[in-house]
Order: sequence, then C-alpha cells, then structure tokens
Amino acid sequence: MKVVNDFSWKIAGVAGDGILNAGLMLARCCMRGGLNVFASAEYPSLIRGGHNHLDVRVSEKPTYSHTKHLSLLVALNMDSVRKHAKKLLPGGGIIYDGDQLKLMEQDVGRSDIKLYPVPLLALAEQAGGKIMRNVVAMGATIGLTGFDIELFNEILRFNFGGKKGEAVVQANILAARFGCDYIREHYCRSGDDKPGGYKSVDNIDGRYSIDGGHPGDGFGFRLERREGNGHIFLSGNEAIVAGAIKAGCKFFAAYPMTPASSILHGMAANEKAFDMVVKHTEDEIAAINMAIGASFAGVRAMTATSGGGFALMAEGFGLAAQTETPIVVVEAQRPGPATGMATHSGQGDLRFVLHASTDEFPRIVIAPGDVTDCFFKTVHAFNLAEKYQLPVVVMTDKYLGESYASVEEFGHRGLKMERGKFIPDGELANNGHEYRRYKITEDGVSPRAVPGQKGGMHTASSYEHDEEGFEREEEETRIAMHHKRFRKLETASKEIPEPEIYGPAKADVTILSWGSPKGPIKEAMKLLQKDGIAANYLQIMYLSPFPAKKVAETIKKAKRCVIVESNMTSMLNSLVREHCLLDVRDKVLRYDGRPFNPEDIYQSIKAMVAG
Amino acid sequence: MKVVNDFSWKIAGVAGDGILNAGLMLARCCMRGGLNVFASAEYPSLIRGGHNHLDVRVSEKPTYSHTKHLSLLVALNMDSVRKHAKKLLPGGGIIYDGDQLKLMEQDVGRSDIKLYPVPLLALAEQAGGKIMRNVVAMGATIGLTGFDIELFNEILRFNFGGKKGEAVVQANILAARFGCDYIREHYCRSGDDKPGGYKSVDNIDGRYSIDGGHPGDGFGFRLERREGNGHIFLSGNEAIVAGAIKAGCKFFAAYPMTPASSILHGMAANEKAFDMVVKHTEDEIAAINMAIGASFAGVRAMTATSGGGFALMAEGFGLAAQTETPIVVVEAQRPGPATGMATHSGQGDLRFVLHASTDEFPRIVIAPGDVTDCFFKTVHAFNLAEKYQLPVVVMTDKYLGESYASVEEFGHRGLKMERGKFIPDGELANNGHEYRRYKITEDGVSPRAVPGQKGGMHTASSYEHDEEGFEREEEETRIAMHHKRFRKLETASKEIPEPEIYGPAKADVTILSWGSPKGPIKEAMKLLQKDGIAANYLQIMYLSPFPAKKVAETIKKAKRCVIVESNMTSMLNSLVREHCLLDVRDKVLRYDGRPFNPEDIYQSIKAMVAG
Amino acid sequence: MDGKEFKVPMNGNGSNGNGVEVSHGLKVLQDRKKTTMAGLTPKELPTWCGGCGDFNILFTIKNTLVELDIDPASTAIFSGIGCGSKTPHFIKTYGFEGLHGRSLPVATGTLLANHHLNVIVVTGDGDGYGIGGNHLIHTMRRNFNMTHIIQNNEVYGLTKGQYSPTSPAGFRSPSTPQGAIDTPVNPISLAITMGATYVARGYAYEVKHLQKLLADGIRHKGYALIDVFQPCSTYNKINTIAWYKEHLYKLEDSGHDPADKMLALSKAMGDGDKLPIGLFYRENRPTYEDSMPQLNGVPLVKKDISDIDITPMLQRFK
Amino acid sequence: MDGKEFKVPMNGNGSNGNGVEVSHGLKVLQDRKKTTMAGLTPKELPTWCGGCGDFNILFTIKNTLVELDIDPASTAIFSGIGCGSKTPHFIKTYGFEGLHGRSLPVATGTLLANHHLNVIVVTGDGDGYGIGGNHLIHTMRRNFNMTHIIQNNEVYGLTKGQYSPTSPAGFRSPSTPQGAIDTPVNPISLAITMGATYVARGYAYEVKHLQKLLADGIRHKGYALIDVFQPCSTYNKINTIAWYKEHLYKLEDSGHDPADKMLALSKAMGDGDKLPIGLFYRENRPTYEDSMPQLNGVPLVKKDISDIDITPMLQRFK
Ligand SMILES: Cc1ncc(C[n+]2csc(CCOP(=O)(O)OP(=O)(O)O)c2C)c(N)n1
Ligand SMILES: Cc1ncc(C[n+]2csc(CCOP(=O)(O)OP(=O)(O)O)c2C)c(N)n1
Ligand code: SF4
Ligand code: SF4
Ligand SMILES: [Mg+2]
Ligand SMILES: [Mg+2]
Repeated sequence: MKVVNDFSWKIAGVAGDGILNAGLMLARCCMRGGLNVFASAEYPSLIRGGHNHLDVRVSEKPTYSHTKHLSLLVALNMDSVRKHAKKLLPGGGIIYDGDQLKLMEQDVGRSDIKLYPVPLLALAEQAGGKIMRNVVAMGATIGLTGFDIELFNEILRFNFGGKKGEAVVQANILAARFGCDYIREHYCRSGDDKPGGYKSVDNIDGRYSIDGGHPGDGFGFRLERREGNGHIFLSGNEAIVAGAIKAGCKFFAAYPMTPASSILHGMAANEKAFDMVVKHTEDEIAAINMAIGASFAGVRAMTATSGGGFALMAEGFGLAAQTETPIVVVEAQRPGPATGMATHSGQGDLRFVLHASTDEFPRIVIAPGDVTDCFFKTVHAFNLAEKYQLPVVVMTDKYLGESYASVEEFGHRGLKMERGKFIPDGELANNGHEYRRYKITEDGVSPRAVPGQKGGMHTASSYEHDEEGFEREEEETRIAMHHKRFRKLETASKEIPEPEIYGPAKADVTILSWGSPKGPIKEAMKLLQKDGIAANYLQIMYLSPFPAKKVAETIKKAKRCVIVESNMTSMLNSLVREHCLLDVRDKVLRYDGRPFNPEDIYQSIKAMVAG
Repeated sequence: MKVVNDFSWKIAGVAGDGILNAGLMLARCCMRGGLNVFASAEYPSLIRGGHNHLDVRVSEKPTYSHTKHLSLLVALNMDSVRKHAKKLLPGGGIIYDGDQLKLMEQDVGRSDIKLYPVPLLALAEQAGGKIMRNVVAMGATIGLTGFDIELFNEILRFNFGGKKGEAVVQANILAARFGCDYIREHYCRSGDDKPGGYKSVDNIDGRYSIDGGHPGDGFGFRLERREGNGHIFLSGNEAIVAGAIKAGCKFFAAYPMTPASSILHGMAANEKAFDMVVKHTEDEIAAINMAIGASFAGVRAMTATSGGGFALMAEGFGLAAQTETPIVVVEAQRPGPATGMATHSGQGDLRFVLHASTDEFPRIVIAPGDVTDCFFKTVHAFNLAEKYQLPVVVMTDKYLGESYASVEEFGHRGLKMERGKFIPDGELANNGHEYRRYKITEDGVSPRAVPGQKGGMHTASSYEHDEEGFEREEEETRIAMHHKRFRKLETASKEIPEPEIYGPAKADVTILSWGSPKGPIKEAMKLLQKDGIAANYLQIMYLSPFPAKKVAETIKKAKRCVIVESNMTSMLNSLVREHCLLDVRDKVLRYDGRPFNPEDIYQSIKAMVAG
Repeated sequence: MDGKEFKVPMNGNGSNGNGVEVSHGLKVLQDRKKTTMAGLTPKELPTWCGGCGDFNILFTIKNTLVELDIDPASTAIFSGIGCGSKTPHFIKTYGFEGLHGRSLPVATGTLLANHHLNVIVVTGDGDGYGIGGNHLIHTMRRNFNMTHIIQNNEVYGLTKGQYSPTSPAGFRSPSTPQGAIDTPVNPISLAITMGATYVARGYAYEVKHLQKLLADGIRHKGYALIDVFQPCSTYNKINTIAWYKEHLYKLEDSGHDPADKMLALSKAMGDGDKLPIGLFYRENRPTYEDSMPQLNGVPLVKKDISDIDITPMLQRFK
Repeated sequence: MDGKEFKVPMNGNGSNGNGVEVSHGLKVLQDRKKTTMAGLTPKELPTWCGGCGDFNILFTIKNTLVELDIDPASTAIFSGIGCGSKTPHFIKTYGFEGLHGRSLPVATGTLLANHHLNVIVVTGDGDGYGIGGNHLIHTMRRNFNMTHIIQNNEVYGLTKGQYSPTSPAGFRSPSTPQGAIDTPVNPISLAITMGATYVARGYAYEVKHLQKLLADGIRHKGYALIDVFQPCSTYNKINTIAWYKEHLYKLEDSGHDPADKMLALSKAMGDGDKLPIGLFYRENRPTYEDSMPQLNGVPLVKKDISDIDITPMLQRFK
C-alpha cells in the first residue's frame, strides 16, 4: 500500500539552478489540488554555486513545517545525493539525471529506496532549453506520484504566462510532459496493486492528463487530488507585506538585507497599486529615520532589516521612543555575529532587540510564529504603535520569513485600524490653549497633532523635554516624562493578548517557545502523540512586555517543561529567569543556522521524557 | 568650635561663567595642602546660559564623592541661591556679589547661615578684568576658611603660567587677594573663640599670607593645611587616558560625544609625547572600524563614546567579536533615550552594552567605580582584550568620567602588559603548515599573526568561517566556531577577579552596586556607621561574565540587601534575577540625570532598616 | 487674509496639510492670517553665546518666512544636534530636532508623507558635512523639494570646539592639537557635483543678502543647499567677523552666471584668497516627488486607510 | 631575489612590516622570493557567476601585484560585503572582509598602525558609494596612501539585483520596479571634488588598460580611486559587455591632461553618449601619514609598549 498525501520532497543542487522557483510551482500545484503544503529553502550567500536545496512538504492534513525525512529527492548533483539520501524514508526514491550521474545502490548505501534516473538535461533541451531542467524534474515528480499533470500545467501558465508569453509556456509544458512521460514509461509499469499505465494522454481540448494508471514501481508515496479549499500560498515575508498594506502603511523605507529584502521587494511591487512610497535608502540609518519622519507627518510607516541593519538602526529606534513617534520595525534574524551566515536562520537577536539603544524606554516586541501570525501581527503592530506612540518590533527569522505555507485566506475586511489619539482639526483650532504634544496623561499617551494642522505646532525633540516638547533637564520634568513613557507600556499590556496554549490542558510535557519553531513544534507534537506522549505548547508571541504571569503559571502547572529555540544561551530561558524567577532546565536548542525540524524536536523530547 | 577640614563648597551660576576651572583650582589647592578632595560639576547642554554648578568636597580623611549638604555656597546669581541655599548646613554661608544681588535672611528662608556679600565684579575689574570674578570668589573662600592663600597663588601660577604669561598670573593673584582681603576685612573681625585678623600680609619675598587671624565671623567651617601627600588630582576620563597610554594604546579613534569627549581630548593632547595616532573621525562607525583595523595590524586600539555613539558602533562591535580582533570601547553613559540629557549622568545602558549587536558572542564588560579603578581597569581591559581576542567595554558615566578626585599616584611602573598569543616571526616562517588564524584550541584562543609577518597570511572575515578564516556555512564549522568563541569567555572568567566587598564581613545591610555610585556609597556607609548601622558593599566591577556565584553567595549571606544604581528598572537586579535566580527587593534608584549623593543613600537605607 | 479652507476627507482622526502648491517650490495655506514675526516667535528664547552667528540666521529665516508669507502650520523645520540645531525650538512652526547627522532622512520621510508641506532643514557643519555626509550626498541627487540651511561655523560648537569637516587646514582644537591635516570639505563643489539644484552660500552678518538667498532657495523647486558662514564667537577664533570682512566677496558683483555649472565649480574651488558668497548654481530638474505617480494626487497622509481592500494582491497567492 | 632582512626590535611577541618604502606609494619587502601568480593564489576558488566581471578584476589585481613585485606578506586587502567583496579570500595576502560599507575605516586603521604595508581596498558600488558614502568622502580628503578599487556593476549583486547608487536612471529592479528616479552618483567627479589625488576608471574587460591604471594607482603616493565598470551577468541586463563595447572610449585617445582639474571634471561630467575610461586626474599632495610627526620613525606596531613611563603626564595632575 502506498502512503497517500503524506509526502516530503526535496530538490537539491547548486545556487543558480533555479531550485526555488521549481519547488514553489510544485507546492502551489499541490495546494490547488486541495492539499496542504509548506516549502522552505536553504541556500548559501552566493549567487552561483554552493549547496542549495528546497523542501516541499505536502499533506492531506494541515501541515506546519518541513520534515527531516524525505519521500522523494530530486538530486541535481552528486553532492546532493551524498547529503540527503540518508534522509529518505523506506519506499522513497531519488530522481536524478542518469546521463550525468551514475548511481548504484551502494553509492546510496541503502536498498530500501528506489533510483529513478531521468535524462533531465536532454529532455529539457529537447523541449527547448537547458534552463527547463527543473521543470522536467517537476513533471517526473508528478508522474511518479501520480498527481495531476494538467494542474501543474496551469501553474506553468500562471508562472510564465503574462510576462514571458505563450511560447515559453508551451515549452515548459512540453518539458514537464517529457519528464512525466519518461518516468511513467520507465518506472510505472506496475503499481503496488495492479499494473500501471504509461504515458500522458492527449485530451480533446488540447490538454492532456495522466492516463489514470498507477504511480512509480516500488515507490511508496502517492499524491491524490482533493477538493480545492481556497487557501493561499505565501511566505512569512509576503504575509508581512500583506499585513502592512492592509494596515495602511503608506511609507516604507529599507536597505536590502537578507532575509528581510523580500519585504522591500514586496512593498515596492505594490507601491503603485496601493499608493505607497517605498524607498530603497542609502543605508539602514536613513531607513529608520525616514520612517520616523513619515510617521511624524501622520502616516503609518515601517522599515525592515536583519540584525546588522538593526544595529545601525539602534540609535533611530531610541529616537522613535523619545519623540513618541510610532513606527514598525521588522527584524528578520539570521545568525551572527556580524555578517555571520547571511542566508541562514537563527534566533540570536532577542536580547539585542529587547535592549537596543541608549537607556530604558518602552517598546513592544512581537514574534509571529507562522505565516498567518505574520499577517495579523503586522496589522496589530501598526495599531499598537499608533495607539501607544512607540516603536514596535516584529521579530522574525529567515526560516519564518522565507518559508511558504498554504493557509486559509486572511479574513481581512473589517479589521479595525486603531489610530490612537490623533486630534481632529476642529478640536485643535478651537482649544485656544497652547497645544502640548507630550501632555502628561494618566495612560501615558498624549493627543497627537501632525504638521499641517493648525494650532498643533510643536517641536519634537530627541532631548528630554517638557510637555510642549522643549528641551528640559530639570529633575522633575525628566522623572515625569520617564514615567509617562513607561506608563504607556503598562496601558498597552492590558490589551496585549496572553500567550496561547496549543494542545491538551494536561500534558506530559509543556513546550515553551517563541517565533519560528512554532511549525516544527506543532508537527513534533503530532509525532509525540503517536507515541502516547501528550505535549502542549505555549507560544510566547509578545515578548515585550513579557507575559511573566502566564509564563510562570504555565511552568508551575506543567509536569515537565522544555524550551525550544534557535540560540545557544537560551535567551528565552534568560527571560523566564529574569521575569519569573524560574528556571527551565530542559531545552532543545539549535544554533547551526538551520531551522528545527519536527523529528529532531520529537526525538529530543522523547529522550527527555524517557530519560 | 569650627568644623575643621570637613568642608563642602559649591559655586553656581550660568554656563560660560568659568565655574569649572575656578572650582578645580580650589580643589587642587586643597590637595596640595594635604587634604583629600573631590570635585564634580553639573551643566546643561548649552555653551552659554542655563544653570551650572560645581561642588568641591574637602576632607582630612579620604573622601569619595560630593555631598548633598554644603558648607559654603558661592552664588553667581539669584537662581543659584534659590536652588541651593536650602542645602547649606547650619553655620554655613553664601558668598555672592552684593552689588548685584540684594539678599536678606528672609530671601534665604533661614537664620542659621551667614550671608557674605562681596563685590566680586568690582574687585575683579579693579584687579584687571571682569573675567576674574571667580578668582575673587576663590580668594574670598580662602579668606573665609582661613586656608593658605599663597598655596592658592601657586595654583594660579600653575594654571595661567606657561600659556598666558606673567601679567595674567599677577592679575589673578591680585584678584584672589582682593577677594581674600575683602572677606577678612569685613567678616573676619572676631573668631568663634577669639578676635580674628584682617587682611593678608606682605612677606619679604614678595609673597603674602593671611595674617594668622581667624576665619569668618560665625562661619562654622575652617580649612587647615596638612602635610603634602603626593596625591594626584584628576578625573575618571583623565585616568582612563592615563591607563590607555600606560597600556600601550597606540591608536585611538573617536567622534566627540559628551561625556566621552574629554577622553578624545586627553588622548589627542598626548598623541605626540607618546607616539600615538589619535583620530577624530567622521562618525562613530568609522571610529570603531578604524580601531578594529589598527588592532588587526597588531596595535592596541581603543575608542570612546556615549550611548548614542555606541548604538552606531553596535555593528562594528560584533565585527570585532567575529574577527576576534581585540578592541577596547569606553562607553560613558548619559541619560536617554536618544539625545536625552547630554550633559547629565545615569546608568541606563547596562543591558544595551551586554546585548548589543547581532546574535550571541562573548564580550567582557568592566565598570570601574572611581578614578583609581578607571586607571587600572583600563589597563586590564587592554590585557583582557588581547589575551582573549575579543571586545572589552569599559563602562562609565558622566559622574565618574567628569568628576575629579585626589588619589594616590598610580604605581604604574612594572604593570604587566599581557599580549596574548602573538606568534613570533620565527615560529611562523618555519612551521611549514598553512597558518590557521582561527585554530580551534582548548582555551578558545588562537595564535595570532599580523600583516607584515611572513607566513601568517589569512583573511579575517565577518562571515562565519573555518580555521583559516574562509567563509563557511556548514553546520559543524558553525558550531565549532560558536563554541570556540564562547570558550574564550570561560577561560577568561577564571582570571577575572571576583567582586570585592567593602566594609565589615557581618553587616546589618549589604549594598550591591556597579559603577559610579561607589563613591557616594562609601560615604553613605560612613554616615550609617555613625548611626550604628553596619553596612557593607559589594562592588560588581566585571559585569560580563557575570559573577553569579559570588553575588548569589553574598545575597544569601546578607541580613538585608539593597541595590543602588542609576536607572529606573534596576538593571542590576534584572541580572541578579537572571543569573542567580534571586531577587533583591530593596533598591535605591535614581534616574533624574543626577548622581547619587551620600546623604540620600544614607537616608534611604536608614529608612529601610528602620521600616 | 481670510480665505477658503480646503478640506480633503480623511480617515477619522487627524488631518492636515490643506496646502496647495503655488509658484515653484513654495506652498501656502489659504485660510489663515498673514505670517508675522510675532506669530513665528515662541516663548522660549535662544541660549546661544553673545556674538553667535546663529541669532542672525534664525532672525533671517523668520524674516524670510514673513516675506514669503509662508504658513507656519504647513511648515516643518528639521534639525540634528548641535548649537544651531536648536533653531526649530525658536520658530513657531512644526519642528523636529532629531539625532546628530540624521535630519535629512527625517525631513525626507515627512516630505514624502505630506508633500504639501514646506520642508526646511537647519543643521551644523559637523552634523551636515561630517556625520551626516552620507545622507547629504544621497539626498542631493534625489532632488527633493526642500531647503537645507547649513550653519557653517567651521567648528563643533556644542561639544566644545573640536575641528569640523570645514575647519581650515591647520585648525587647532581639542581633537587636533597639532592642527588639522585633513583637506576641508568644499560644500559648494560637493553639492554641485552631487546634483543639488540650487547651491548658494550666505553669511550670517549679511542678512539682506542671506534673506534673498533663503527666499529664492525656498521658492526653488528642488533641493536647495544654502551654506551659511556663521561666526562662532566662542570656539572659532580664526573665522571671526573681522576675518570674514576681509575674505568675502559677492558673486553677483563678479558677474557670475548661476546656470553655468563648470563656472560655478571653478568659482567654488577658486583658490584665491577671497571666498565668494551668493548663488553659485541653479538648475531645473524634476523633483523626486514629481517623479512618483502615487504622489500626484493627495498626499499620503490623506489617504483613507480605514479598510483597505487587499483582495487583489492576495489573489496572486492563490 | 635574496636579500637582507630588516629587523626592528619589537615588544616580545609578534613583529611585522619589515617594509621599507621605495618609489612613491609602493612598499616592498626585501627578504623574499619574487611574487608570482601561483604564490598569490590560495586553494579556494571564486564562486562568482559565469561571465561575472569580478573574475577579470581579481586576475588583474593579481597580475599587477606580480608586475610590481609586491610582497604579499606586506600587503593587506580590505573589502566590505558583496559579490566582489569576496575578493580578499582569493588573493594570498593578508585580507579583511569587514562589514558592508565599512572597509575604508578598517583599512585606515591598519594603514596608520603600520604604514609600511601596502593597503588595497576592494568594494562594490553599493558598498562604496551607497552605504559607505560617508567614509568615502572623508577618506578621500585625507589622502591616505591606499588604493581603492570599486567593482562598479551598477547593481547590488549579492542581495539579488536591487538598484545601486550608480544604476542608470530608469533602472528597473526589485527595489525600483517603476525604474530608479535618483540621479546616479558620478564617482569620478565626486572623487575629484572631494580631494582624491588619483582618479581613474577602468573596465573589467580591458585588462591591460586596467592593469596600467592599477599599477599606477598603487605606485601613486596618496589615495587612488579606480572605479571599474564590471558587467554583472546575472542582474544588470543594461550595462552588458555589448553595451560597454558601444559606450566606452579611452581618455588617452582623446589627448586628456590628468593634471587639469577642471578638464578632468568636465570629462567626468560630460553628457555625451560615450563614457571615458582612463586616468582622469592626478595630483601630488602630502599624504595624511606623512603629515603626522609620530609616523616619521617606526610604524606604531613596532613601538615598545612593555613598560611605558607615564610619570611625566601624571605630573600634570599634581
Ligand atoms: C551620534 C552622536 N555622536 C555625537 C554626538 C555629540 N555631538 C552633539 S553636537 C555635535 C557636533 C556639533 O557640531 P555642528 O554640527 O557643527 O554644530 P554646532 O554646534 O557647531 O552648531 C556632536 C559631535 C551626538 N549627539 N550624537
Ligand atoms: C548593514 C548591512 N546592510 C545590508 C547588508 C546586505 N548586503 C550585503 S551585500 C549588499 C549589496 C551588494 O552590492 P554591492 O556593494 O554593489 O556589491 P556587489 O554584490 O554588486 O558586488 C547588501 C545590501 C549587509 N550585509 N549589511
Ligand atoms: S559655541 Fe559657537 S556656535 Fe555654539 S552658541 Fe556659542 S558661539 Fe554659537
Ligand atoms: S550576481 Fe553579478 S556581481 Fe554577483 S557574482 Fe553574479 S555576475 Fe558577479
Ligand atoms: Mg559647527
Ligand atoms: Mg554592485
């Protein structure tokens, strides 16, 4: 019996092989076929060469991350075989170019998987060009899994249609068909249950389909089409872009930096359609200061960067706090120190973001855990920033920002835009008094006027200042303003949602985490459950203000606690210690630049529970 | 009976009044007279105007800080009277210009102090120019306290001698004499015990002295000359400069920023005499990167800045860590956020410095507490930086860096310069193997070659790298290098001294603090002792690596603990919580930009112990 | 002057910039009183040293706003940190005293968010040509419609007298006790090279001349740099009023043609003993704002954001 | 070549830079073998895309070091972050691949710490003219003896194709999908204006011409900027090899005089369709290092620091 619709696919080769696009097409194809998908890639800080690979996870049930184990590997070079063949599940297989690699069972070192040589390059050339090698491999994948080739052709039309023209579309469709036919002809002669079909069949409408026969000989996995579910397929960064646009962000300034660059690209691509100004600046210092300027003028403004760029923004970050100018900063983590591992993932910036810039001031730090969080938390970030007139950081990382998932379409209509204490023109003009931009109020928030409004004139200053904004150094003024700023955080903390618990209320083990490990953790929980280990998981989404009460409660109630995060010193535990005076001794930490996978989390926790 | 040699003096006026110089002359004069002195000033972020004042504390016994209460106030305007008269001790007095201010007892609101109008401006003009108004006031101070006017004249010669010429010296001596004579003539007719003398007396050598009569009528304080003690009188920043020069710092780059600018000035002034290159750069980013470049070439290098500049340096700070290039960064704190209170003091940057820059990496953070610490800890900073090839931060603040104290001359000869693992030319040239700059070693430290050495060629990279320095992204390499870097901190922590305890082993209250409150705390301990409260004090000088064991031990052993520091959230307590899982509930915190004074600490702790 | 008020419907709370653009770079509001010196003067008084050139620059900026009858509520003045950067506090318009060296990006953000505002930037030479140099060169080539006034006292005033990027060679200061050895920045040739479209130099003690330069600069549609020689009575003992008296001459008096770029450059770099003040160079080039289709209609700040429909963009993820 | 080794006594562990200065800006070590291509080539191979101009630039730098017989051990190459900034890894000298935009200050620090080293800086256009702009303009006016090579592909390569400060107007990229509207930086006129003393432009596919520019630049005593047009085969589809073939001409062929500053500026700003390569400007001005008395003797790195006597300075605190 084949495993149906529970499939992990990897394509691996060198940078410049066009792996990313290929994989995303396959994933989208599966999504349109009613399945759930997740796609993530690993690539080096190079434009060509180095080792690149992309995972597509496909499942009938909701799926949240890539997996360590694979059903099918498309290996574009020997290096890829060496690195990944061991991850194949029994019944899995390798598609590779038999003209270029001569693979034997002993090369792979195992007999429980199948080798599927396909002349990828030759077929691509036959279809019209080497560049379509990956499309041939996609077609082969469709053929081998018995999935719907015409659905894949739709994707090819979607992808190459508008911009590239019909000839390109047709060549790609041909390439896919060559791949599909080749694999069916050579490796799909007999199914597990009954003899299989051969090639694709031309339909009367000029389209074609697989002949209904069975997928690959001895291949243990099969993909079947299901009812479409209207999901959307996008990355964390794309969800942030969608969230920012929804939230009415009209000004976005940034300097490119992996893994935040695609936010810049996404915003720029939508600049015209949504009436925004998007500026690629001279550096990150300019980016944050421009965002502050735009917000000073009354516009919702954002910037996005990674750790190195955030370091350059640290001074401006404090300026936003001091002038009480709302801004949203996306901090997309990658490993350091310094340039570090530019294209990899990690969660080593938490403490830096929590403490960046001179002296103490309130900030809100939100760490979405998945694509859907990325959308809604970005919207919330803008609301919080404006309501409390302070900087809000949305912390992500490479794995979250650059991984793609199929998710329910965001119900975005009617989401509330809470703009806080803007003073209407009328009120300002008529109040007769001197306007006080930094009026001391009970909730810490002062009514806000913006340039152009009559009667609201004031100077915002990076110095300590009085209620009108004038530079002051008197003890009392300083204390009053310091307190006022912190009072905003107290007020905000009343509306900031508590961390959410996933899984059963009573569990053998309670996982604490923040940010991108969410997906792998949710998958690991399924694996643990299969082994009869009940796990639940507290997702700490808002890290400042830190939800000490809920976290402490959870830890105290838990039978056993484990922290999962991507850094060496366990920054989350340092926060738990600091804020809750509790120590979580069990931890699963990863800091080699790679994201967690469900299997490793599962194994680690299982060993803990056993040990 | 007058209080002898226990004296607190303040001069107050507007910026541009030349208050600082005047006060420092008085302090130096007292030091040369064998007394202990401490001087600190408060001024606004303006070149002219605003409220300025300077305290000089004089004592027969060692003295560590300014005091809240005053013996004598020199008030250069009415504002100064209003702000400071209430701080005068009974028996204290105010010297002011009677031609400009008409003061009555009721203006001051108390009858237990004396008013000493002196025509400061008129006497200064008579002596040669308005500008000498402060010198007249100094002379009056000497007269009123009965101190040695000829010693003060020496200081005037020392100060104005070389650069300004004899005429200026003579005019100043005259001005001082006018002040002294005026006060003695008008207010020193009778001592507390017997009738006093009048004016100064010309000696045969052309010099003059006070006539031996008694100081001011009803004035409760008196200064008496003691045996000289060879002390030196300098600020924290000057001690850092001395330390850096001693340590062989040959390259210093900085961008001016209060309160770190005087380090730049001090280094520049000594550039020629000590063969150093001192560069005022285009910005702080350049400053830290230049220091890294110089250190890469094998030279000890330093930079100095305040919080805003440190924010700009954050990225470079990580570069030093990643390339394992030793540098010393002085971070002189001032209140924020942002520009904040540029000329005031605070300790709000601790967490920022501990966590600045992308991802996790080892750094050593040292917070000297007084002028002597500033010297020796700067030297230690250079040794640690080179031995462990990492960035070391010396954290100070405005109060520490810009306050002056008389201290024992540093015994600097023979201080050991520990340069760590430089490879001698011979070894390098002969070893035949490829040189590995980032060789994995047990202690984490790799042998170091510098440009110009044959056989040591390598490229230092801000990327994650292998032992030779080449960019690498493999999991194992990353982990090995991450561990190697952190291992250096472990090695270093074995030689880093534990925090020191001041005061009795058994105490009613144990004070925990770091940095500049040291002086006021030591003074407060004296006050507590007078009230029969035994206090001791743990000075946490090295904040990273955090001395968790010693701190925890101390807290657990203590009858009662109090944290004293200059920020609102008690960052030290957050560290205690994080590292020791202990909470210190009693705190004395100040965050209005002003330094602690002994009296306030004493009062607060006394109230705690009572309550 | 009483007039019609333009109301552009806006998203609930907060609205602004009812400005319409007239004559070149200048924007005015119509429903308001005439701008007066008194109206521009807040209660706080400047705290500069006696004899500081910043007083005159402040006074001249205010005079120019009066002369041009610019609406204070539609004007925003940006500065960095330094003695002169305290200026926004002393003019009753909107103001933003940001970080040292970072005024230009803040001003840019505001301008793009509401391009109906009059945007003026006032910074010191250290701020503008030193730490802020990167923003300066890139802002100039973008040609935003803003007026940038540099209080060039050739020294760091607020931090007590260190040399600045424009300090003359040999300048002794606490950071250059042996005398500066860097070749000073020439702001005029730099600005011309980097694409500034109005490049002038004034002198704090030639207020009428300065006012004309400022007025023309504000009227100019595009980025206008006006470098102003500003005696610092406390820390610059070289470039004093007396020194300037001897060393300045007016470009106008030498028959200069501000349309001639190479001539402007050679005047700027002229190695004679005398330094010219006046308008070096002027050019018309489309502004950055005018090149952005999304700014042709209402300013960003007036866009309704209450419930933006992102359905079309989400379609692309299907 | 076998020769005498200069040994300057040094503080215990570590010593270096046995260089002596000969002929202008160039330093050589005497006790060593001749520099060869093989000797300059480490085991790691460049990973640039096929057709990338960086290969040729790398090759030409190495050839130049061979031509000039420069001692690799006394040479340090600095870069920032970008495709081209990986260059130091591919030349066997000392190298430092620092932060994006920050190579110049690192190089400056090294140079001042040991001015007997040959200091070369290699950065991209984004790195050098974009984020690193402030260091660039201030380094130029200081005139350190260093050679600065800019791999100017008019695009951000490593971050996947965004426009750069030198991208032509209208350049479409992921960050400028409607086309760039900033006026591009003109590195040549900027360098001349800011005081660079050797200003040239080469082209990656004119290697002999480039080698001459590099060799002269390294020999030049002072700051030499060599902007090199570098086709980026992956992301710059405008400035391709074919495009350059049509648009470049050599200054030498047009009888240019590199001593004439105004002429150099006008050539740099020339608005014809064609772009000149070659040496635009050269001037002799004392270097920064030469203006510092403390650097006249031994380099800083050779000063004995084992027990410095600070008694004289402490005297002043008595
Ligand atoms: C990041 C940062 N670095 C340094 C400073 C300190 N600082 C304040 S003003 C100033 C220089 C002022 O010179 P200039 O810009 O010429 O203005 P002026 O005071 O002469 O008007 C400096 C270095 C700062 N505020 N921020
Ligand atoms: C502070 C910082 N911001 C952004 C980046 C990301 N980054 C790396 S290389 C690069 C631009 C590369 O362009 P260029 O300098 O022209 O070099 P090229 O790749 O074209 O050779 C950027 C933006 C970074 N490493 N550091
Ligand atoms: S220091 Fe100079 S620039 Fe600053 S206020 Fe005084 S005179 Fe003006
Ligand atoms: S992206 Fe461009 S610059 Fe980078 S390696 Fe490829 S061709 Fe060269
Ligand atoms: Mg200045
Ligand atoms: Mg480039």
